Amino acid sequence: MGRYDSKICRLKKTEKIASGIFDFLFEAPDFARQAQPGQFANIRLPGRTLRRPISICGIDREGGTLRFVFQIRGEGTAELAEYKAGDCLELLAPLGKGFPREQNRKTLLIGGGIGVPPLLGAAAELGTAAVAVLGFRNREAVILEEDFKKLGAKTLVATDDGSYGFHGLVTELAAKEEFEAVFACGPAPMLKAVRALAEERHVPCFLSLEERMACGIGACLGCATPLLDEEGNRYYGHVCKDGPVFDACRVILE
Amino acid sequence: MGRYDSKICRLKKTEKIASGIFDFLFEAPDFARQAQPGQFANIRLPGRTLRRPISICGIDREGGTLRFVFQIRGEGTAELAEYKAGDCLELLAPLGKGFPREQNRKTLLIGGGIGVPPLLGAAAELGTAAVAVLGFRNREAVILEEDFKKLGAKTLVATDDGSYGFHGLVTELAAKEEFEAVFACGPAPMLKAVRALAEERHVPCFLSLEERMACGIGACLGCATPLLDEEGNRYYGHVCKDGPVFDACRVILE
Amino acid sequence: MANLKVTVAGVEFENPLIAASGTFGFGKEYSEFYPLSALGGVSCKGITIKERPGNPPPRVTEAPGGMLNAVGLQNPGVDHFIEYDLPWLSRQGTKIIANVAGNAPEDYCATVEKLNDTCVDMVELNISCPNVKQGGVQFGTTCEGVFGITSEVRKHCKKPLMVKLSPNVTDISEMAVAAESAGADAVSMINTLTGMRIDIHTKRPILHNNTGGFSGPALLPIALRMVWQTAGKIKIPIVGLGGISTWQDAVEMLLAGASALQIGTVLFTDPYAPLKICEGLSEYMDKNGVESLKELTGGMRPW
Amino acid sequence: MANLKVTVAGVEFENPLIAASGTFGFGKEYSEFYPLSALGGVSCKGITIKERPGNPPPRVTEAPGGMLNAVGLQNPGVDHFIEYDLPWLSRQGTKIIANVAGNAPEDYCATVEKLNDTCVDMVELNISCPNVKQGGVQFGTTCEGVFGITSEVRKHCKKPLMVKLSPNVTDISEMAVAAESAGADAVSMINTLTGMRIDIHTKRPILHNNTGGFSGPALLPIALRMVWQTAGKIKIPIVGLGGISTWQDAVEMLLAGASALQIGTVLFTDPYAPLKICEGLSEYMDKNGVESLKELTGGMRPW
Ligand SMILES: Cc1cc2nc3c(=O)[nH]c(=O)nc-3n(C[C@H](O)[C@H](O)[C@H](O)COP(=O)(O)OP(=O)(O)OC[C@H]3O[C@@H](n4cnc5c(N)ncnc54)[C@H](O)[C@@H]3O)c2cc1C
Ligand SMILES: Cc1cc2nc3c(=O)[nH]c(=O)nc-3n(C[C@H](O)[C@H](O)[C@H](O)COP(=O)(O)OP(=O)(O)OC[C@H]3O[C@@H](n4cnc5c(N)ncnc54)[C@H](O)[C@@H]3O)c2cc1C
Ligand SMILES: Cc1cc2nc3c(=O)[nH]c(=O)nc-3n(C[C@H](O)[C@H](O)[C@H](O)COP(=O)(O)O)c2cc1C
Ligand SMILES: Cc1cc2nc3c(=O)[nH]c(=O)nc-3n(C[C@H](O)[C@H](O)[C@H](O)COP(=O)(O)O)c2cc1C
Ligand code: FES
Ligand code: FES
Repeated sequence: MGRYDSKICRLKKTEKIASGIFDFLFEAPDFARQAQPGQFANIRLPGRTLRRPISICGIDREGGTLRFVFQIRGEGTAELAEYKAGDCLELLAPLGKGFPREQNRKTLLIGGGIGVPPLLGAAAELGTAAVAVLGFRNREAVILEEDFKKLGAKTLVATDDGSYGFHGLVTELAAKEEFEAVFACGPAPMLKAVRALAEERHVPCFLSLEERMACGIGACLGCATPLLDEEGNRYYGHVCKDGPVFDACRVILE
Repeated sequence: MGRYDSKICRLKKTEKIASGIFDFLFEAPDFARQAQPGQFANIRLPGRTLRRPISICGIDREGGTLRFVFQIRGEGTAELAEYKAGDCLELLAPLGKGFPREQNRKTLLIGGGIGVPPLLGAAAELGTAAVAVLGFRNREAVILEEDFKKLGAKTLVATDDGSYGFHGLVTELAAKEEFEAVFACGPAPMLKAVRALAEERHVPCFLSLEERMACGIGACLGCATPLLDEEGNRYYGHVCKDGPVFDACRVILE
Repeated sequence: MANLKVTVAGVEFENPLIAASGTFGFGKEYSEFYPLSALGGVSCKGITIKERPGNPPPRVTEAPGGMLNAVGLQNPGVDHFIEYDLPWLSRQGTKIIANVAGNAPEDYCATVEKLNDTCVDMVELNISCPNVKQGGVQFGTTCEGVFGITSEVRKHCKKPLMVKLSPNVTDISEMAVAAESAGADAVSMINTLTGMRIDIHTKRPILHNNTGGFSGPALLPIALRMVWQTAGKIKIPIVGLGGISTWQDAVEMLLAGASALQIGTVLFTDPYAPLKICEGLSEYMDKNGVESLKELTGGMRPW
Repeated sequence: MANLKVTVAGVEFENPLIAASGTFGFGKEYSEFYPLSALGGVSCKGITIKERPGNPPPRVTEAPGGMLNAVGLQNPGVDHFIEYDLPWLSRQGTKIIANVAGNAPEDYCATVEKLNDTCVDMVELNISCPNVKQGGVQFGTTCEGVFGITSEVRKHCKKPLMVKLSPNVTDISEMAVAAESAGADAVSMINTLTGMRIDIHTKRPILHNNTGGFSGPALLPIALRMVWQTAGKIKIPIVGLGGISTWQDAVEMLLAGASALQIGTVLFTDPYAPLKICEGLSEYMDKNGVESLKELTGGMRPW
């Protein structure tokens, strides 16, 4: 197998973990061996032209499984949610560049909503070096809190309506913490605030971005995202190949 | 409900009864109440634009079920074959004009291959007045023989290679029988020979035809088939509305 | 429930959903599912001056994202339509659009003249049917052709006149401009894209006419682009069609610039689609405080 | 295994499957799946005289039966291509087609001149890319435009020259005739059909370019019709593309009149599609006693 491949994988477990949010475990030993936290898979849906990119949320190298947590956001993800344990789907994986892998730095993992799952893989590597600050709409929308805790991360939850944990923005909650690096995933306004926080603290910051994709491997140039090069000139990079995780100081958030 | 309707029906039982041939039983009480032998249903397949027409093979009015036996002949029927008991599909039924319903005449039911299932409903009404002559490629392809027998029909089987029953054409085998009417379904060359046989015997003959369909109800004029009117002029009738069962003397077989 | 009324060329439709010509016959078959008053209108199967037998079968087949048809304008002729089909249809409480086709300008003119004194609400000029070997298509693919046939028919037609445009052209907006300047009251767009499928066993085209018109969901992006491209160039209203299958598709079509909608192929997939689309539109309007569909027409903001 | 070789404009391809321009980059990414020698050839991402940034995102989206793209010819420019991309690609054992685009005839001519002394096997003139606002599309939609640009480029091009035709025209066969009479060695057809989708929440087109090119399975019937319609009118070979996804589709395209094939969008659905199509073609040939694919080209018998 090259750096990535497309293979039919069997679903080992599927679970609905919140309203419209699903947790899928695939048997995928080859992919699990190669995958890195922050990478993603391109999932083929029968009858559909384009695959759906979903971040790898958990990697079990011994168990030979990959975990994905996704939200129904349109027709494709609604179809995906219909699959059950025992069914097979074709995955193109592992794709893209994940989070940097220096285990010793105290790292803030900061995610909003369906931006939370991509951070879990990083938490697994960081162990107690991770501070996970997770934001959700309300109590019902909270996912993966226990998973982060089990991995050793200091785990804090914020909700928009205060129905659980801290009442307010994740960035407000995170501002009370100490950290030497930041990994973030979530909606653009959140990412902007996270980047500002990291700049304030003078710590490196990495953001996981989304863009509509076709090939998923860097061939079609479909998933362009504006970036700054070393001299500060604007150019188009590609989320599937150059990302989805980017150094925050290179990213142009619009 | 009007003369027909489109409803989601649950599959009660599915079975593979020969290589590439499937037997589906749907819970469809309203349709079962109205359906006549020789009519068909237009089955919707998720993600597909056109429904697939399949003849009603059995009608259980008390049990509230409709039975269909179909063969994989392309992508749509291959998808259909994947469905299992408990799954739901949308049926537009009952459609078209079935076989005439005079129970007292000794009637030859003559079918070839996947042309056999549409005749079973007529056998149920005819009871011992039916003589079923069923043709198949070989022993492995034989279907529904026991079903015809159970309904009281004198049941004879012919195979092309002689591996079961009579070695030869169904029409050769049927020529040995006595009958006052003929109902037939199968490939065009067989239908031609059947019509010739009926003409020889001076008995009425009804053929069930196939044509590619869109609406299934007579609105789109998609399923045209050339017919002769009472004065012998050629015109286009429509298999879904004027048929699928036609008086053989009106049909132009090409 | 929101107000779904729309007005096109002076004709008021109870809702924007009109059954597309050729997919709904003269309405009888679909009235088994629901009263036809559930539809804003019905565009009848294309009618010609004389009865036409249509093409030999096969006439339809599926293709990814849609289907091909080459029915070839089978119809009983305008006299039969007026005598036998129209009376029933006119009692169903829906607006009636007579889709008119022909081989020569004289045919079109004679047909619309016969319709002048009927209760038909609107005439839709089918100058774009790609299935008739002579005539038909040629009127629809040049500006001169569109202008010529439209102005001829205009002289004879007392009903509101809508011209149905073919997508098989380099610039459909030019055809719309030609129709407008020839006196059309509205345009409907788009008709089918000409396509073909081949049986690899017999090595023959699947359709007996060799080619056929592609319709269905995959047509939507093409239709949206064409409607948008045209909406900026004409003042008369556009009735948008081509691949509309869901209420979301319907909203897109309105936003692109359509004042009313037609739906065809989706009826084969789901005869109840128009009811579902109306319901979805109505909920969307309520949720978004849209009081009249007019507010949506052309509401797309390009980048 | 049957002999899958085909020759187009003097270039011999090991098999008829060529990756379509813009869907395969310069080959590196797909070489993770299989050696590129598994393909007959690769048509590279459209190259221009200078580097181009391409359009702002979103650039792609799904649509029923296919997808829309508005990449906008992002490419590193011909010099970079020759220096950095071509050397690796030329060692992969597959034929290389340079797809050339531009805003003005001078750009095209300068670009093909730079390619003359490289190992590129063929030049494909992209006069049909619908995404570049100026230039590009205008060459491809009139006979004069096609003739003009093709004959200009012909003067400067020492490689076999293939012209890629746009389906967004009234009669594509006229464009093919114009390309042939201007000296093209082959035509490839079809490029994408221009379409649009709208986000009903933001009321903005989904693609930042407003419109984009529709590609994928639903394009096949249109492409087959156009290839068939063109095959009878020109003597130079046709490379057929548009929606080919299965070996059956490939056979249809050959029967319609294509001498070789390109596949694009299906690679996104299944990167292994070309291998599966080759296998299927080979089995079909064995089963039907077809010794050379040439026997299939144009083998369709119309009704
Ligand atoms: C690198 C990456 C990682 C992702 N990880 C996750 C994850 O872990 N969990 C999760 O729930 N979602 C994730 N997403 C978002 C997910 O891909 C989209 O929600 C999904 O593609 C929507 O498909 P749909 O058919 O339901 O929506 P539709 O809107 O019907 O899709 C139409 C088209 O647009 C594309 N599209 C729509 N929204 C997005 C989007 N936000 N990002 C990319 N493509 C989009 C679809 O893929 C499809 O091609 C990720 C996206 C990217 C790019
Ligand atoms: C009135 C009627 C009753 C039928 N009853 C039965 C039955 O009881 N059992 C059974 O196995 N088959 C029956 N058929 C045939 C069945 O409809 C086709 O085999 C089926 O439509 C093929 O679909 P596909 O997607 O597998 O094939 P594809 O070739 O992939 O289909 C492509 C398109 O052509 C149409 N098509 C292809 N072959 C036929 C055909 N022979 N008849 C009609 N449409 C076709 C399909 O519906 C589809 O729209 C009947 C057909 C008709 C018209
Ligand atoms: C079976 C069939 C028959 C058609 N007949 C006609 C016709 O007689 N006159 C006409 O103007 N359009 C005809 N059309 C085109 C449709 O009215 C419509 O323009 C086209 O199908 C696109 O819309 P859709 O994708 O919603 O079906 C026909 C379409 C189909 C599928
Ligand atoms: C993402 C994408 C980018 C494309 N870029 C180009 C290009 O640069 N030059 C070109 O001639 N065609 C380009 N095309 C068109 C394809 O080469 C091809 O003509 C079209 O996609 C139809 O084939 P398909 O249905 O097999 O994809 C592009 C298509 C896609 C999907
Ligand atoms: S999706 Fe093709 S380059 Fe990123
Ligand atoms: S399928 Fe529409 S008329 Fe028969």
